[in-house]
Amino acid sequence: MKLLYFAWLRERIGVPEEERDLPASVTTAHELIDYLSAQGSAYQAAFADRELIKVAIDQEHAALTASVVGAHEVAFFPPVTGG
Amino acid sequence: MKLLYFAWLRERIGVPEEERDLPASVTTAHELIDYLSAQGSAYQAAFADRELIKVAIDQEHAALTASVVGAHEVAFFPPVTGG
Amino acid sequence: MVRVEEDDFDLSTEVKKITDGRTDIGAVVSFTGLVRDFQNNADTPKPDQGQMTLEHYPGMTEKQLEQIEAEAHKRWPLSASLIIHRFGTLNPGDQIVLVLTASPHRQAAFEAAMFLMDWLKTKAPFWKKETGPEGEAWVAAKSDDDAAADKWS
Amino acid sequence: MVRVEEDDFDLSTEVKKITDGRTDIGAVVSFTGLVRDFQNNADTPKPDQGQMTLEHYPGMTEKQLEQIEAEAHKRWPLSASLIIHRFGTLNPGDQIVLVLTASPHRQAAFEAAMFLMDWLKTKAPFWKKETGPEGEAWVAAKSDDDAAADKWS
Repeated sequence: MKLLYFAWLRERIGVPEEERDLPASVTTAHELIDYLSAQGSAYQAAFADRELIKVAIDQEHAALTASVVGAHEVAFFPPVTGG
Repeated sequence: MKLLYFAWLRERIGVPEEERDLPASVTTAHELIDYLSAQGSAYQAAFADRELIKVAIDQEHAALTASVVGAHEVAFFPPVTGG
Repeated sequence: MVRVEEDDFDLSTEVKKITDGRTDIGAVVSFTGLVRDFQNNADTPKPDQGQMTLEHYPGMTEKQLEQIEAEAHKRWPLSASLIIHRFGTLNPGDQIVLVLTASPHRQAAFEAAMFLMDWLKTKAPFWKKETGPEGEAWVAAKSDDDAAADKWS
Repeated sequence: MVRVEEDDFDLSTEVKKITDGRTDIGAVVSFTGLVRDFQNNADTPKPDQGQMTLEHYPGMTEKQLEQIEAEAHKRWPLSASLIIHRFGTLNPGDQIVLVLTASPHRQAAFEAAMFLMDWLKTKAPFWKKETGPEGEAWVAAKSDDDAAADKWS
């Protein structure tokens, strides 16, 4: 699965994107965050405040409870501030 | 008193403006219309449908019941259609 | 600022005049009114027809527009504003009116521009006459313009 | 039409592209968002500071903006529309975003432009970072933007 990070999530994690093979136990965005948070202190810091984390699954906004099973691309980012 | 006419009122009356000395009995815009309507068929035709007549007294919108006593300039016109 | 003139205007030029050298403006809203071809439902469009002539009340027009603009500045925190209204003879597609509002925030700029247009439609002394194949006709006022203006009072 | 680009845009040019050769458009509304100097309340303004960098999510951005635009065309009778959003490094006073809506009637053009901006603010994946005298900081989202977007749903 392709994972993307934007804004301060990208800065804290240190990479804009990465490819990861996920364990079958990871089915929702929440579980994906749990899994990534266990991948080191950078991830832990990035995902510490889950209230500030938004997710897009295959380039569509989604809830953290949404399924990521079969997704090609999952992106994490803070609330958007364009316009 | 300076009287001005716009749009189809101007066309029906045949002049864009005129200067008139009014009898003392004319105190409101309504009375001014009554007075002018008696000044010939052109005026009568112009003022026939009073629902379509708007008035400005000294360049401010006013009701037909408003006083014209002491006014320098009274204008009659149909509802505005700019913009 | 209020301008009543025969000449056409350029949107970018007018916006730049308002925003140049300022860094406190976050939002600029413009409304441009264009002459629609009132015959465009006809089976055979007549390209030589469809002109519009705008008559106005010099003196009162400027006064009314300035009052309308002052009222908008009272109601919303505007950094700047501009109203241009043309008169004379115009063709389909021509620009008739421009309303520009600038504010730190978008909501104020949007609302003030809507307010200016709604008030202008019912208070600015302009009258439109259309020239069509059957001759000339004065445009009738629309009751929904009155309703639009009333909602601000 | 949707464009996501680093380059600046010219308002008149974009409006002309939409209106040229058409005589069915009566109203064009534009919203231009500008970079405000977020330090302009400071006692000593620092002219070398105040830059803003806009990061976005290429691919998703275009997709979201196209969805937002399609939704506006479903809700209002629009003749045309355009959304331009810039990314990269911008200075105070620079243009960030343009929303254009064209319609036979003004109410539709105004409402659609407001809708597009409200939705864009909460759905388009852009993030602003400000560079000030104390370093860099990501701009926090505003809850009133969420409220503005919610009122359309």
